[in-house]
Amino acid sequence: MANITVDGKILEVKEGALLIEELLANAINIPHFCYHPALGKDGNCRMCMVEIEGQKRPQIACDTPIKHGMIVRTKGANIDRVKRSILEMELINHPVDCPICDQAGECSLQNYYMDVGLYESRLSTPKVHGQKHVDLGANVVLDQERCVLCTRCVRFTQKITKTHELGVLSRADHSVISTFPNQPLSDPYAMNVVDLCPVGALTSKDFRFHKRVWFLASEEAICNRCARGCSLYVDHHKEKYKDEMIYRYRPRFNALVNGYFICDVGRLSYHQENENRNFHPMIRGKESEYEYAEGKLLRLFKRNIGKMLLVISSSLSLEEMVRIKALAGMYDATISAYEPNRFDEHFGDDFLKHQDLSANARALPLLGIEEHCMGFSEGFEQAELIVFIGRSDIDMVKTLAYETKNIALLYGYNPPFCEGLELLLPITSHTGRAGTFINCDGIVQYSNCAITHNQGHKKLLELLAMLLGDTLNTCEEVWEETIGKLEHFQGLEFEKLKHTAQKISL
Amino acid sequence: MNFFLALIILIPFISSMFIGIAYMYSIVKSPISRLWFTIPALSAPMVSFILGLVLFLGLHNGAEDYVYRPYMWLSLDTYDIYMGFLGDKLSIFMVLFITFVGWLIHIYATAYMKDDEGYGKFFAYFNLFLGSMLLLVLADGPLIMFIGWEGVGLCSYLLISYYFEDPLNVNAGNKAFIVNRIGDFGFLIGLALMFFYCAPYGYDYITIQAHIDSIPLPLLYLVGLALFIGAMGKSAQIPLYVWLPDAMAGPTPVSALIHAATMVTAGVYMVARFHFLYELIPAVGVFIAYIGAASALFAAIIATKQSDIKKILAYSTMSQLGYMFIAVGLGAYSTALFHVFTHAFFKALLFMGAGAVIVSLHHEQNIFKMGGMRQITPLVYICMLMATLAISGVPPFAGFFSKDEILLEAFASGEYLIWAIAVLSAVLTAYYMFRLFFVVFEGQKYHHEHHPIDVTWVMKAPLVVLALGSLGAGFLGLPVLLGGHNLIGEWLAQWGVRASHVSHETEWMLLGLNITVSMIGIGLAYRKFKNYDLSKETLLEGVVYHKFYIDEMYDKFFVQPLRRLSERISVSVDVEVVNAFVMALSYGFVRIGKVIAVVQNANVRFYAFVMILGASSICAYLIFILG
Amino acid sequence: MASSLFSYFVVAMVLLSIGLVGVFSRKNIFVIYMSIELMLSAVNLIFVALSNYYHSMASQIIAMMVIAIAAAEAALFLSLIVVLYRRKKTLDSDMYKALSQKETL
Amino acid sequence: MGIKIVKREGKSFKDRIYLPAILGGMMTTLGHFLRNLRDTSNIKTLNYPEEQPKDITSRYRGVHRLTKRDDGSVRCVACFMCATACPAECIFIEAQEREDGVDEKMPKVFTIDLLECVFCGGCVEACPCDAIRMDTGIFTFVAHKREDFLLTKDKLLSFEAKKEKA
Amino acid sequence: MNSISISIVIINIILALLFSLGAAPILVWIERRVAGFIQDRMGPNRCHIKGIRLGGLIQSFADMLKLVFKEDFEASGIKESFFFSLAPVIVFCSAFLTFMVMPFADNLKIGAQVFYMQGLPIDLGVLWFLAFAGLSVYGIMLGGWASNNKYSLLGSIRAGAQVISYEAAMGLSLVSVLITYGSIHLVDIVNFQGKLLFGFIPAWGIIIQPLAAIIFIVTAFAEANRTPFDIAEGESELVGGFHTEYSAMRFGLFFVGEYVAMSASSALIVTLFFGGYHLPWLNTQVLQNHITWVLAFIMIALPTVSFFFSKWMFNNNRWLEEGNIRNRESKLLFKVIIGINLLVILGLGFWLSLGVEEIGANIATAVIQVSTFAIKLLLMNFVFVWVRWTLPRFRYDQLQDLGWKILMPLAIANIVLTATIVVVFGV
Amino acid sequence: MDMIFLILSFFAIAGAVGMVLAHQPVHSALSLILTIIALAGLFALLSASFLFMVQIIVYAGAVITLFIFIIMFLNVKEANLPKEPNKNITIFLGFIGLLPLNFLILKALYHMPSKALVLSQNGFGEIKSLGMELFEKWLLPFELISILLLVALIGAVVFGRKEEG
Repeated sequence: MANITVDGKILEVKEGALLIEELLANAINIPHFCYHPALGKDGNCRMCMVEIEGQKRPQIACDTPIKHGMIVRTKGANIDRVKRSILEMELINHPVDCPICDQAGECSLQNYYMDVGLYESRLSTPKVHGQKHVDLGANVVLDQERCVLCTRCVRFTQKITKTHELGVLSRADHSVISTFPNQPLSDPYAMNVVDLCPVGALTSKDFRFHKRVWFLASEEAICNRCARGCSLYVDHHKEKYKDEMIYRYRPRFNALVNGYFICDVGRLSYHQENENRNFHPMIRGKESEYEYAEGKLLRLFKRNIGKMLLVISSSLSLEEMVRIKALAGMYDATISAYEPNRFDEHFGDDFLKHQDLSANARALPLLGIEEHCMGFSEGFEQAELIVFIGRSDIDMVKTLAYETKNIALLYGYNPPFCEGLELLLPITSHTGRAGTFINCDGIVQYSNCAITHNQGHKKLLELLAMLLGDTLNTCEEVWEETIGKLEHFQGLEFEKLKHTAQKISL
Repeated sequence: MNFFLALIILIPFISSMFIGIAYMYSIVKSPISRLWFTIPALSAPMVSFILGLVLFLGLHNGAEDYVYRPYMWLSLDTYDIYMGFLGDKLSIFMVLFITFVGWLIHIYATAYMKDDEGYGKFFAYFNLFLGSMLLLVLADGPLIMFIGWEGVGLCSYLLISYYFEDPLNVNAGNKAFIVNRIGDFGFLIGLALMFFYCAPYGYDYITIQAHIDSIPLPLLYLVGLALFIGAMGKSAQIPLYVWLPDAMAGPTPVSALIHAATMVTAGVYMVARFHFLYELIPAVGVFIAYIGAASALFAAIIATKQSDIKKILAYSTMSQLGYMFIAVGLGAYSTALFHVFTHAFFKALLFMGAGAVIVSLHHEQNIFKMGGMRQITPLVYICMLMATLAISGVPPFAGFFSKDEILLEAFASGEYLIWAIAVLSAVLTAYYMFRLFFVVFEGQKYHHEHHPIDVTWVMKAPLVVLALGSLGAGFLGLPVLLGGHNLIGEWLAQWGVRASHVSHETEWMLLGLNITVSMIGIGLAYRKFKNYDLSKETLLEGVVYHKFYIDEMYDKFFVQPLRRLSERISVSVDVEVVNAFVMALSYGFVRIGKVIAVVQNANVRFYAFVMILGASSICAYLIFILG
Repeated sequence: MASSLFSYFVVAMVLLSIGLVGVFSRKNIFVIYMSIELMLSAVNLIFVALSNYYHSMASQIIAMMVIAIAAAEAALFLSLIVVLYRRKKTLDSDMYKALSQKETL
Repeated sequence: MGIKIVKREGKSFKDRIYLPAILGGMMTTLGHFLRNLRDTSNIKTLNYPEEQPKDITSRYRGVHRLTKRDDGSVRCVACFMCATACPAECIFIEAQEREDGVDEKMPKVFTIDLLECVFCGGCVEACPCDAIRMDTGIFTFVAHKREDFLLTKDKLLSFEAKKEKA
Repeated sequence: MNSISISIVIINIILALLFSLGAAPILVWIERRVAGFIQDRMGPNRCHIKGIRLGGLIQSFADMLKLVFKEDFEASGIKESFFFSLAPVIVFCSAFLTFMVMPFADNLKIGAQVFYMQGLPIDLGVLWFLAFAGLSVYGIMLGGWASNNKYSLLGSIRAGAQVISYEAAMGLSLVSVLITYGSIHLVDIVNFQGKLLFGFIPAWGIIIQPLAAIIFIVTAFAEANRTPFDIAEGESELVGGFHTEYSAMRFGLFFVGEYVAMSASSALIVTLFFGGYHLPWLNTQVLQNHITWVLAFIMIALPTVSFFFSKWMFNNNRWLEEGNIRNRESKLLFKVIIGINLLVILGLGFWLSLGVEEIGANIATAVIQVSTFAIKLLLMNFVFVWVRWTLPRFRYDQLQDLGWKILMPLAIANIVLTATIVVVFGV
Repeated sequence: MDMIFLILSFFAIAGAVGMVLAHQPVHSALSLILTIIALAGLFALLSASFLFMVQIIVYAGAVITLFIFIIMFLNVKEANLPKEPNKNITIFLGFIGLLPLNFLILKALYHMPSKALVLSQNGFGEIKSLGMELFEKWLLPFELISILLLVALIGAVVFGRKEEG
């Protein structure tokens, strides 16, 4: 450990680490473009200048190892002048088209200009123009004019994906980022460069012009596309007179699970939360009122005590699973989480994508829920009512004995068909409710409820509470009542878990 | 004047209560001047002493024994037990020095405790202690005495664990109390046996003495032994001595009071009080003497290797008590009481001197961290020197005469083994006392950690008085041999002196021997403790240092097995047998209750409904009847 | 003769019975209270009828005092209900069992 | 020193019983009433449909309009600044990619809900492109249906600035 | 039951209807015009029938017509349709019933028969007013509750609390008044006020019991839910309060009910504190004895008043466009006034020349007293309107403070004071 | 007379039944008003005019208003009302249970001397006589009632104040 003085404040930091790391770790604002914790230093942007006592000139913080007793200044007239000069340099050829730039609102350049720039332009020569709209492939669009050439994107393809698709072309003020001829950006993590880009040079075709970022509210959640369960931010907004919509997923840093990145498939999986949603309860193919359908569900359960099979999705949250188990106990039903299409070998890779597509399958054995075909078949034989919860692969029932069984479906999305269903009751989708999930490595994560739709459909937990006749409507209550008392979750504190992922032994 | 007896006891009690209330007031309401505590605390023993003196003079002028029975205490079927006080020569003698020495200790304590927050509390206990001891001494019967006996035990417990913030002190208090309980158990058995036989006639000493024959002889042995067990507990004899060293946990004035004037002498007094009983069973007396001798030697040996100044003094007390029991056991009660008397002076002085040293060294108790105290507290040095000389049996100090008399008694009784042990103990006594003395007052200064201060005159004045007492008290019992009259012996003639049949030559010889023995001890101490090195410690010395591992043995052979047994019982028997039975019962009741509780559902509407139904049924019945 | 004393008694008895039934058959604390008020009114009717019958003002005065007491009772009862409802969030009188069980209000 | 002692008003008995103040107020209103009852000609009321207001200035904030570029296309680039600044949230914009090469971005939908608008002028202040103005001088906007109060992009583009009277 | 008594009863009922129901449109008109003039506006003046505007009075009738014929719809959120419809009826009926016991004139003696000049000849007097004024709040509460709308519910809750609070103060202020008058019968009360104090001051309640008068007037404002106590409506906070969801004639009933309640309150105030149907210094006895002179005075006074009124009318009753049909109105009205004058003067002169008998004197007295009462009522209503357009609305806590902490103690103190004076001086 | 009595009794009983049966407390309270007003009418029929007014002023005007006020103030949602699935059954059972009681009492009363109760003449039931009786013979109870009201007032205030902390 070493003690350094930053702006008169003494910090205890690691000796030999990069200065910028420790400054950022201590929440000291230090402008930077090219440095990124996942990509390391590069030292080309010169934005992170600090004054170090004993050095003649200001130094870049991202390439300065820490020594004991260093005295660092990040503010002051001198350093502001330096920063302002560098910004002026960066902005010489910048088009300053913030009104139409997607990055406006989360743009480093904009922020730094607001912090230290604020000068009148002294430029009289015409700006060097580049191409405004270069399609790099894989949903990424490049605006060469706005680029500050920090090369984060280039280093991403070199260090992280190792696909080496991007490079810097030309010299001096004509330098641009570019792909190689006939080799578009195509790797499955390509859209991370949009997040990496500190300015509006790289934008996502998927998000481009859909919403200004300052309207968006972020909620911490996790991806349920595969068993990895990457942490992400759900950026959503409820426009006036319209329903709440998700506009994008952004990776959320989580050292245990995904680091700084997520895959493109997961990133784009928000579309299913916006589209393909079903809000209308149906009873025997006819639309119905929600309250009535709820009552119908309760009646169905009460009428079929001991003759029920609950087919649950293994992507349900831990709380829901626990409650469903209690429900099965109460109504003497069989549970099965058998899913024939759970694994997809082609999907998995060795970075973030996992071949198991179920978000919470690790919880099944913990709770003792049957997930094999055998159990399903046995339950199926005895059951008269088959309730699908959170999944819609009712085809497999259809092929077996569609006519003789009643099927109820609690599902957040459009089911493949509705005819012949005894009951179809919409529930909130993945982002519409909170829950805890265990990922493929046994890491428990909490996902917040991000969006609330206008339609009055309920959360699955609320429905379950109604069926169980108690009031455990929220995750907190379920944890307090049941999960917290389970053997595997003894040491976990729910309040802590809400903010930090924790590993448990499986 | 008979009611003076009651006054002597009541005054400390009342003052204790007053101080206690004043102390409560000072805590709950607002702090009040310390004089509210000091004045009653000091005046109570003084008034008692004066009253005692008046009674003493009365007795001296040939009055009858005072008996004062204010009211009937218990009326058990046919036995009436009075609250009665007896003021004969023995008890008044005890009262005198208890109150006098106690008063000095009180004065000393006002200075010693002056910085303590619980000043008032302390003196409330202190006066209570004194009162209890006076009750013990002045009681006219065993039952009243037992009240005082237990009161003394209680106060010792309170005072030993006075600094109750430290669990060690509380443990020490507990230990004293529990060990005393064991002794008290024996004492109670003895009392009960006596009561069984003597109560029909009355249960005071005089009646018991008159009707002692009604107890069968074998039982008499049992009674004697049982009572002696009580004395063992109170007076710290083998094997019930273990509490005494630990009792040093209390403030030093407490130690002084316990050791000099009050508690530990209770055993001796009790045996002397029941002299008529023990005279009938001389074998028990010899047994007592042997126990006493063993205690004397044992304690003396332990004391040679202790480093805590107060513990050394505690063991010396035990050793001296051993002497007293030698005398008592051999029937020389007056001799024993003479030693009690002299011992009160020099032991109080020793403790208070030690206390002064401790105070001046900011509560350092290890003698090896003292040294060179002579320059700092010269007066204390002189007083301590006199006390040390007295306890070592150097003429003309008080201890010499009493100890000499005991040795004489032992020699004369023919129990030469006891005598030999006593002499050996005397050597050791002189040795360890001077060891303490040299280490503390001579030698290297070892207090660079502290800045020693001289103590105040309030502390010194009692020391001086006691020093004079240690010097002069012996002359009250100056043997005939040396041209004295043995005033104490005469005063307590009723409690007989048996050593008159030894020839003068023998007496002289023994006297010389005693002086020689003391000198040897002093010499040894002087030689050894000029340059003492703690590291050279042999195995035996280690054993001695650890007090022969007696505490550990107690722990190993009594405490642990008992604890294991109770644990086993609590686990198996209690849970599986007792609990099962109880649980089965309760389970049954609960089941029945649950069935019945259906109607007690706290639903007022239901109650109303049932009520209406009842009314309706009655109405229906009426309609049915009336047609 | 429908409006005889007896017929007034019949009406009063019916009202009283309805009140009684209301007290022990309804859970809603409001309805219970209203049933009590109903019983008071029924008794008032008897008083007034007897007043007319005996041509005595005394029973009318008693009826008036009953009304006054009912008003006082209303004030207390309603403030009690408000307090209870604030704490328990229910009007179910069966839930107000704090005195019978180990539970706080 | 620098302390100025201000007399507390409203604490005197006269103030506390309110009645004098109330009566005073009532006298005032009665005075107005009687004056106007005696002679109605003092009243300044405009008989609106028959009489029109004559004092609408150029800075009067009327109904909005969208300005055009020289080539007649919409000047707005859908930067959402007006929607962000709007306190009544009555501006609804959807952006789209602009294909004609003039700029990158343009509004697909630009709607102002006049029923919600408070005519504060915040949008005009916020616009970085001078694309929205409130200089039409229209102070009444009458319609029969709620939908008619939604000014669409086309309608906003069709308004012209009020001509200043020379 | 002879024809005279039947006709008197019918006349009474017609008068009561006229004063309550019939007054409503006029009150609405007064309210709007007074508001306009107070605020330097015109108020309604456009509506006309063939050019006849009557200073905008026609607007009220047009509004009434509109309310009657408007589509009467219920919002879909309203679950309690029955109570929703019942609420305005309760308000209207209780307000109307309240008015029924007001005496319009002294007991009319025709031959041997004595007739109460009240809509309902019940001698419960003040108590009746208290009872039904209290009931009207049910309408408001029920309406607000049945609307299933939080504004309405809030309004009705406020109304409930307000009425309960102010009814206490009102009842207590009445007690001292009743002690003074020694009766609860309104006719007795009015006749008491017909006396003279010290021989020259009319013994009106406002003079004898000023404190009770002030308290009662204030609480009457509150009971009638008029500004500054109209927090139940509170349009600036609660949109429309209890009647937010109402439209058409159901709203109309609320509307009319409010004015009837106001009228009833005015009537009671007039009866209790402003001498009721008595002209000052001219009580029933005096009038009956000097009826000839009174009639003669009227014959002279009426043309004089008409002259000044016409002059004022020609001054102010103009429409801005020349030649508009509305500009002919003044001339027409002038003709009508002249006609009425002629009729009255001729009729009276004829009657006087025939000689006035006792029955005639009694009837004439009654007519004069009814007119007096009507004028006093109108003036009191004007005060209600006047206060409304002068004072702002109370904040709710201030309102309760005023009711419980000021008016109630004052009323109690007044009772004690009055009782003491009555007991000591034996008045 | 009889007709009026019958109509008023019918309304009184109907209101009471409605009160017991209604699920919503507001409905109950409104039904109770019907009963109260019908009872007031019966009082008037028994020529107790002051009680008639008092019944309307105090009961209908104040107590039930307060009641409805509190009901609305609490604004209990339908879902929060107590669930009473067996309400009608218990009410029916209660009536069955009460039948013997009523029957017995009415049987006893039947033997009372029967006499038509009519509107009395010569001032019986007037407010004045009631007041004289009240303030001459019943003064102490009257004062006690006033103290009771005061106590109730204070009690209500103490209960109803905001919980501290």
